[in-house]
Amino acid sequence: MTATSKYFSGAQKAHDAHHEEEDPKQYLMYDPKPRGEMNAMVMESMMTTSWKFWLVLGILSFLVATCFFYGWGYMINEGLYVAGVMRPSYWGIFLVNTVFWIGISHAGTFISAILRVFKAEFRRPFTRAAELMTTFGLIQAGASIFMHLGRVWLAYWLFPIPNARQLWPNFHSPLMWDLLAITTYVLGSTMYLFLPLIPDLAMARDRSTGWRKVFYRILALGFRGTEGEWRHLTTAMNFFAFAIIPVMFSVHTIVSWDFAMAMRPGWSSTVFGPYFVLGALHSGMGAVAVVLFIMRTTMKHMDYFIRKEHFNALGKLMLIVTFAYSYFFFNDYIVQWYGGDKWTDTLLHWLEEGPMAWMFYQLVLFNIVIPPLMLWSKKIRETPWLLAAIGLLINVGMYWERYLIIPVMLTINRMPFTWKLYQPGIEIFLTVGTFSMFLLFYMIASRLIPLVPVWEVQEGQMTHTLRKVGKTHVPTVSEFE
Amino acid sequence: MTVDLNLVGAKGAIAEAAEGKWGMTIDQDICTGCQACVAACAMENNLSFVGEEDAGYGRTQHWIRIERFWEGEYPEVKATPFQPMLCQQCGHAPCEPVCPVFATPHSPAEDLNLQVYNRCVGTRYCANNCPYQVRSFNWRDYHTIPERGNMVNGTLVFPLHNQLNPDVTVRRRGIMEKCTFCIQRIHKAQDQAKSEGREVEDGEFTTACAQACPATAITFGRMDHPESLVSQLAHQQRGVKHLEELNTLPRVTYLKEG
Amino acid sequence: MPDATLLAVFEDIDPAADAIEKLHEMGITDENINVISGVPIAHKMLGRPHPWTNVSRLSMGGAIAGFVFGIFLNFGTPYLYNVQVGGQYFTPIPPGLIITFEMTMLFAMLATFLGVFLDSYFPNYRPLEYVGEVSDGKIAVFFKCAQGEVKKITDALKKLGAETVKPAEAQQL
Amino acid sequence: MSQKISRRDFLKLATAGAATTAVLTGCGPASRYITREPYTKMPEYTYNGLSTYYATTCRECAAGCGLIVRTMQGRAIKVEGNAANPINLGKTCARGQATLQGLYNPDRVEFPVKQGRSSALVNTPMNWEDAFQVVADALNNTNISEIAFLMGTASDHLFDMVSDLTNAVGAPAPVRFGALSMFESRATLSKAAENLLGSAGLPFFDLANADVVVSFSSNFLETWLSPVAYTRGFSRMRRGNPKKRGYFIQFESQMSQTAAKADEWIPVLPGTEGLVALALGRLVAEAKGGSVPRAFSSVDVEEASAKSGVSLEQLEHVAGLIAEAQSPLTIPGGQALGQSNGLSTAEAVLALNALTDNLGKPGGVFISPLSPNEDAYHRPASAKEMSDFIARMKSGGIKALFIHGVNPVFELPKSLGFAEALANVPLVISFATFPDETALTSDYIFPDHHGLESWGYQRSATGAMQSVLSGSQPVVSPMYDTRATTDVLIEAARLAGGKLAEAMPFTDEVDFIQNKLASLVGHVDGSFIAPEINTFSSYFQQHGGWWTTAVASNAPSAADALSKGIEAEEAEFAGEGEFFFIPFVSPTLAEAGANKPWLQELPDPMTTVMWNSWVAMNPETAHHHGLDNDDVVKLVSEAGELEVAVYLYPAIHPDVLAMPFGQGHTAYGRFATAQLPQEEFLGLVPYGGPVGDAFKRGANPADVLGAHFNEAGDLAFAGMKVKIEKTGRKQYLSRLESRIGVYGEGFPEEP
Repeated sequence: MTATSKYFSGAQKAHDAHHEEEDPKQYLMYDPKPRGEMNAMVMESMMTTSWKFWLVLGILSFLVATCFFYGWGYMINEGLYVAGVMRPSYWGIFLVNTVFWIGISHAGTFISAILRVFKAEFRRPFTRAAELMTTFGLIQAGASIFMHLGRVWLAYWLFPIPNARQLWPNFHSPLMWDLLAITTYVLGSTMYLFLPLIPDLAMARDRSTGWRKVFYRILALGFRGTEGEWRHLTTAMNFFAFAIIPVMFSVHTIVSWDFAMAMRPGWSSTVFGPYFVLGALHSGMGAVAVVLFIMRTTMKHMDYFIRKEHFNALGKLMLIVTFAYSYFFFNDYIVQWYGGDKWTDTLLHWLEEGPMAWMFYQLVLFNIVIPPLMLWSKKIRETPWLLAAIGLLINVGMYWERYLIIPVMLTINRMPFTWKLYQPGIEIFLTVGTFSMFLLFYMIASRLIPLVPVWEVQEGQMTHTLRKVGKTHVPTVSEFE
Repeated sequence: MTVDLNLVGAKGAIAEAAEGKWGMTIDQDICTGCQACVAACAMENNLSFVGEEDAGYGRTQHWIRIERFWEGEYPEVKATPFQPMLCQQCGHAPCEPVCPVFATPHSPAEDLNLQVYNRCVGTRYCANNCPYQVRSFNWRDYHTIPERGNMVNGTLVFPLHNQLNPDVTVRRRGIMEKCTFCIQRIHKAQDQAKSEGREVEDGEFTTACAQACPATAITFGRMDHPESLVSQLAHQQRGVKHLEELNTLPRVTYLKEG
Repeated sequence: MPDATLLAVFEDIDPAADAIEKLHEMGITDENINVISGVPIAHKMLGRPHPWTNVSRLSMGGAIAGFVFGIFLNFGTPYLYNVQVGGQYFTPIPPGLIITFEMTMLFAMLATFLGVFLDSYFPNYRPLEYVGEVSDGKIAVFFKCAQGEVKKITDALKKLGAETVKPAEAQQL
Repeated sequence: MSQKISRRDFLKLATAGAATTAVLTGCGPASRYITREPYTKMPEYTYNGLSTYYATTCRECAAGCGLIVRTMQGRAIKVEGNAANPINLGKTCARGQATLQGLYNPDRVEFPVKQGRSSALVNTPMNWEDAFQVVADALNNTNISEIAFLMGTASDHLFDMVSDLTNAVGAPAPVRFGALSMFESRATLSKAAENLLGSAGLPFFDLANADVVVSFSSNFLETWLSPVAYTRGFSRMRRGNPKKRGYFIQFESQMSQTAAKADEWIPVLPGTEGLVALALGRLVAEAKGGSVPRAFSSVDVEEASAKSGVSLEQLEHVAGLIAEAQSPLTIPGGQALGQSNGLSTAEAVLALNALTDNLGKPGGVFISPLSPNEDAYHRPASAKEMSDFIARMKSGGIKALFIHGVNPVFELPKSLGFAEALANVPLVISFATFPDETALTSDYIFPDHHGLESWGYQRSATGAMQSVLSGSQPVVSPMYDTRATTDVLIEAARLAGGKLAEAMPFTDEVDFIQNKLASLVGHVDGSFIAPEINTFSSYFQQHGGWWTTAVASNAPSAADALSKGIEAEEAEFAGEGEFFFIPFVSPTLAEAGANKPWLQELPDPMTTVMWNSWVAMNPETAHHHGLDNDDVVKLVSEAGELEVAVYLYPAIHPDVLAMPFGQGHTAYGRFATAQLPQEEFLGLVPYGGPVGDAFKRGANPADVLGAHFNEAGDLAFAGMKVKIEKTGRKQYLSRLESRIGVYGEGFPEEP
C-alpha cells in the first residue's frame, strides 16, 4: 500500500466511522433512555428553580400587577381617552395585540395537531410546549379584545345568552363570528392540551409528595393506564387532532374578515383570509423557536429532549411558511396596487412614503427577506440561538404588519378632511402587561406541569428501530395499533 | 322560477329606489360656513365639548362638521365650497350590520339610521365602517369633568347642565353617537299629529341645523312627498350625493355651485 | 369461583403477552384480566379483545347538537326580536354557515372531552389496584382467580418472566 | 302703576294676538306681576314635558336679532330665531345659539362684591342695599361733570335711562363703545354717508336684490353690522332669483370667510382699496359712455393698477361686470375703512354706487331708518372719541366711572392706555355679568342679569328696511343674586334724592320701559296695534318687539354724490416692518364669545382652528423666513408685541399677516383663559376664573395696535406695519381639518 492510499483509506475509514456512530445518536428516537430515567429527568427539570427564576418571576408579576391590572382599571375608570384611539383610527394597538396573540396561538395547534395527523415523529418532545403557547396566547388575545371595548363592563351582552332585554346578538356582525370562533378555539385547544397531559400528571403523581402530590392527584383524575382509559384517550386525541385544524384555520380567517368585510380602502381584500392564516403560522413558528431555545437553555435536562434535529425540522417548517407567507403578501399588495383605486393608491403611497414607512420596510425585511436567506443552511437551522433570533425578528415583523393594517391603514379613509395619525397612549403599558402575563403564565406552567410528554416520547422510541440494510443502518418506524 | 334574493341575504335586494322618508338638502352655493348649524346642533343634542387638546387630536364631538379644501396656488387659490358633513342616514348603512349588539339598527318606521345609546358597548366598528366618518365616540365623561363645575360648599355643581335638553339622552363614556336628524323633534311632531289624527306635514318642524342656518342652505323635510320643498330641491340638476358608488343610498343631497 | 386478585408486573411486552396467553390456557377469561401500562399498547399485541369506547359516538352526538344550536342562533334568534340592519335580510345564509360550523365544532369537541370522562369514570379518587412502576414503563397484568390456583399461576407467570406476582391491593392513588 | 295685569289676562291677550301661536307671552318666571293661583292651575312653564317659548332679544352683539327661547320647567333649553323679527326672520348665528352658555356659564359674578381692584374676583358678598348706597353716594358726592358712564354698543333701554339721568343733572352723556363697532368703522361709514348722501346714519346695502356685488374687504358674512341679515341677503342674492344667480366679487388682501364665498377673490395691497374703487368708477363711467364725473376724474387707472397690484385686465373685467349689471352694488367695510385713508375709501365706494345709480333703489344703498322712539342716530363712540375719553380719565377729569356691557381693558388697543388711565379714576363701578378684565380692575362689581334674565328693548341700528325695536323679557328667573342695572340706578337715584330722584320717578325698570314705549301706543303702521300701554307692552313681549310694517328706510339723495372730487391719498402705515398687519374679528368668537366653551370649540370657518388664536401667513413667505405651521413668532409693532403661532394660509397676500381678534383673555372665566388653577375648582375661589398672563389663551391683536385714526376718527387698525421674530418654540394649534388630507403633510412633495 502506498502512503497516499493509506492516507485516503484511513480518511475514508474515519469518515465512515463518524457516520456510523454520530448519525443515530443525533436523533432522540435512536438514543433511548429507560422510561424511569426520563421520568426522573422531567420531574427534576420541573422541581429545580434558581434565584434567577424567582427574580424574573417577581419582575413579571410586578409588571402584570401594574401595567396590566392597574393600567386597565385606570382606563376603565377614566374612559378610553387615556389611550391613543381617535377619529379616524377608532381601532388601535388593542386589536393589534389581539391579532398578534391569536397568531402566536396558531403554532401550538399546528405543530401538535397537523404533525400528529401526519405522524411527524420529531414533534413528540415539544408538542406540549407549543400547546401551552396556544392556550396562554389566546388568554392574552381575549383580554386585549375586552380592553378595546368602550364599556367592557357590559361585555357579556356580546354572548348569545338569554337576557332580560330579550335581545340576541347580531349575527350579521363579523365581530360576532369572531367571538364564537375564538371561544371555540380557546375551549378546544385547552381540552386538547389537557387530554394528553393526563398520563404525565399520573406519572408526576406517582413521583411527588406534599402539595404537589395533592395537586397532581386531583388533576390526574385517578388515571391508571388501563386498556380502556388508553383507548378512550387516544380516540379522543385523534378526533381532536382532526377537529382542531379546521377550527384553527377558521379562527384566523374570521379575524381577517373583521377587516376584510369593512368598506375601507386597503381592508376589503379577498385574500386576507389565507394571508392572515399564513401570517399567524409565520409568527407562531418563530415564537416556538424562541420558546424552545429558552426552555433548552434555562431548564435542566432539556438538551436531551430538545435537540438539533428539532431545531432543524422547525427551521424547515419556518422556511416553508415564509415562502407561503411571501406569496400571499405579494398577492395582496399587487392586487391592491394594480386595481388603481384612488383611495387605495393614496393608502399604498401613505404606507411606502408616509411617516410609518420605516415600519413597512422592516416588515418586508424581517418577514420576507431575512428568513429565506438564513434558513436554507442546515448549520444555521441547527444553531438554536440563531433560529431563535430569526424567530424573534419574524415576530417583530409580524407585529409591525398588524400595526400597519390597523391604526396606520385606518388613517386613510374616503374623507380626507378627517385624516389623522394615530399615537399610542396607555396602550403601550397594557401591551407590556399582556406580554408579561404571557411569560408569567408560561414560567409558572413550566414548573407545575411536565413540559415534555414523556409517554409520547417513550411511545416514539418504542416504535423506532435501526434496521441493517446491506452495509448501513436505516431508521424505520413501526406503526402501533 | 324566480329566486327570492332575500332568502340568500343578497345585499341590495331591498328595493333601492326608496328615497327614504326624511331627507335633507344642503346648498353649498349659499352655505357660508358660519358654523351656526354646528352650534345649534350642539345646543339641541347635548353634545359635549372636549377641550383644546382632544379637539386637536381628532376627538371632537361635532355631529356636523364643515369641510373646506384648497385649490390652486396664490393668487389663483380658491377655497372649495363649504361642505357640511353629517350622518347621511344611509338606506344601506355600512355601520348597521357590523354592530354585534344591534346598537345601530335601521328604523323601518322612519327609515332612519338609529343609534341606541344604552345598547352600545363601544366596539367602534360602526365608526370604522362609516365611509363618511361622521360618528363620534365618547372618549370620556366630558359632561362631568370636575374642572367644569364649581365647588359650592363641598359639592360640585355644573351650571352648564341646566341647558341640557330633556328630550335627548346625555351620553356617558364609552359609547358611540351621531346625528339623528333630530329624531326627538320628529317624534314630538308625530305625537302632535297623532293627537290631531293626521299625518306629519312637511315643514311642520325642522332640524336644529336647518332651523338655525342664516343662509337657509339646509332644508329638511319629507322626501316621500314629491311636492315637498326638500324633494323638489333634491331632484334639481345640481343635486349630488356623496360616495353614491358605495350603494349606501344616502338621504342627504348636496347642491353644487353654478 | 374467583376470589383472589393477583397482579403480575412485566418488564416488556412479549412476556406480558405470553402470560396473558398462559392465563387463557389456565381458564381465566378476558373479563377477569386487565392490563395497566405507561404507554398505550394496542390490544392485538397482547392478544386482548378490542376494548369498547363510546367517545366517537358521543362526538358525533355533540356535533349534531352543535349544528342544531348554530342553526337556532342564526335562523331562530332573529325572529325572537327582529331588527333590520344595513338593508340585509334578517337571516342571511353566509353568516349562518360560519355560525353553524363553529357551533358544530365546539359542541363536538366538548362532547368528546366529556366522553373521555364518562367512559373512563373520571374523576375517580377511590382506591384502585395499581402499582407505581407502571408509569416507569412496566406492564402490569392483574386478574382474578380462584384462591386455590394462586400458587400455580404465580409459578407459571414467574417462569414466563414476571418480575413480581403478588396479590393486588387497592391503594389510594 | 295704577293697575297690574295678571297672568290670566296675559294669556287672554296672548290668544287674542295669536300672531305667533307657539309663543306664549307673559312676564315669565321673573314677572313683577305674579298673582296667586291655586295649585291646580300650574303656571304654564311648569307643566311636565311641555315647553314654554319666550320671545326676547339676542344680546351677543348689537344687531338686535329676535330670539325665541324654549324653556322647560324654568330652564332655558334652546335658542331659536324669532321668525317675526325683520332683522333675522327666525335665523340665528352661532353666537346667538351659544348665548345659553353665557347664561349658565360657571364663571358668573353671582352677587355684588367690593372688588377693590384685586386681581382675582373677590368672593365676599355685599348686600344690595349697601350697593345702592354706594351708587347713590357716587352720584351725589361726585361733581356732576366728573361722572362718566361707559356702555356697550347697543342702543337699548339702559342707554336711554342713563341718557335721561345725565340730561336731567347735566352730566356728560354716556359713551357707548365696543370692539365690534371699532372694527366696523361705524363712524367712517356714517361720516361718508353724511358727506356724500347728505344724511348721517348707517348705510344699508340691499344685497338681496343686487345681481353683481363688489365688496371692498367688507366681511358682512362674519360679524359686520348685522351678519344674520346680510347672510340672508347674500343667500337671496345667490339663489333668490331662480333665473339669475347673483355674482359676487371681493377685493381683500386676505381671503376672509366672506371672500371665500365670492366668485372672484382679488387680492389687493392694503390701503389701496379706495384707489381701486375710483379706478373702477372711471372705467365704469367710460364703459357707460358719457363724461367721467368729478369724483373719479382725478384717478389714473394704470397707476391705480400698479399700486394696488390688481391687473388692468381684472379692473376692466370687474368694471365691465358692473357696467352691464342691472343692479350692481358695491360695499365698503372691514380693513379698507380701518386705514388712515379709510374715509376717502368709503366715499369712493359710495360714489361708485351713486355712479351706478342704485341709491334708494332695490339692490342698492339705503340709509338705515331710525328706530322707533329714537330722536336721532346716536352712533357708538369712535376710537378717537375713546382716546379723548381716556385723556379725561388720565387728567383726573373723571372721578366716578360706571362701566356696563363693555370690556375696554381687553377690547381697546393697549396703546390707548385705558388700563393705566383707570388707575387715575378714584371710583370705578362695574355692572359686568362676567368677571372680565375691566370688572376685576374696578372698585365694585354690581352684576347685571344675563340678557336672558332681563327686561328691556334694543334698537337695531341696521339690517332691515323697517325700523325695528326688539323687545327683551326674562325667559328664566335670575340664576344668582344679580340686579338689573336699571333697577340699581332707579334705587340709587331715589336714595340720592334731589334732581336725580326727580329724573327717576319710576317704581322699577318695567315701569320705566313702559314709559318709554308709551309713545308707540296707537302707532298705526306698527306690527301690532294696542289701545293702551299695558296691552301694548304685553304684545311687545309676545311678539318680541315692535316694528313698522312699511319700508322706513329713507332713500339717500344722489344729488351731490358725484360732484365732490375724491382724492385717493396714500395710506400711511405706522411703524417699520415688512408686513402689513390685518386684525379681523373672529367670526365665531367676536368680541365677547371667548368664555362660551362651545364657541371656543367651533372651528374657525377658514382655518378650522379651535380654542386658540393664530397669525395667518402666506406659505411662500413662511418658507422664505424658515417658518412652518405652529411655529410661535413674536409680532413686534411700534405699539407693542405679542406671541402667536403661525398658520400657513394659502390665500393671503405675501406681505400681509392676518390675525383674529377675540382670544388672548387674561381673565373672563375658565374657558376664555387657558387653564384652571387647582384652587379654583377646589372651591377656594368659587368663581371668576384664573387671572393673569400665565393663563392667557391665545393672543390679543389689540396689544400691537397703535393709536392712529382716520379722518372720521375711527381706529386705523389695519394701518400697522409689524416685523416678526422667531421664538423657536412651537405651539400645536388644534385644527379640525386634517393636516395630511388637506395639505399633504406627512406625504412627500409630489414632483
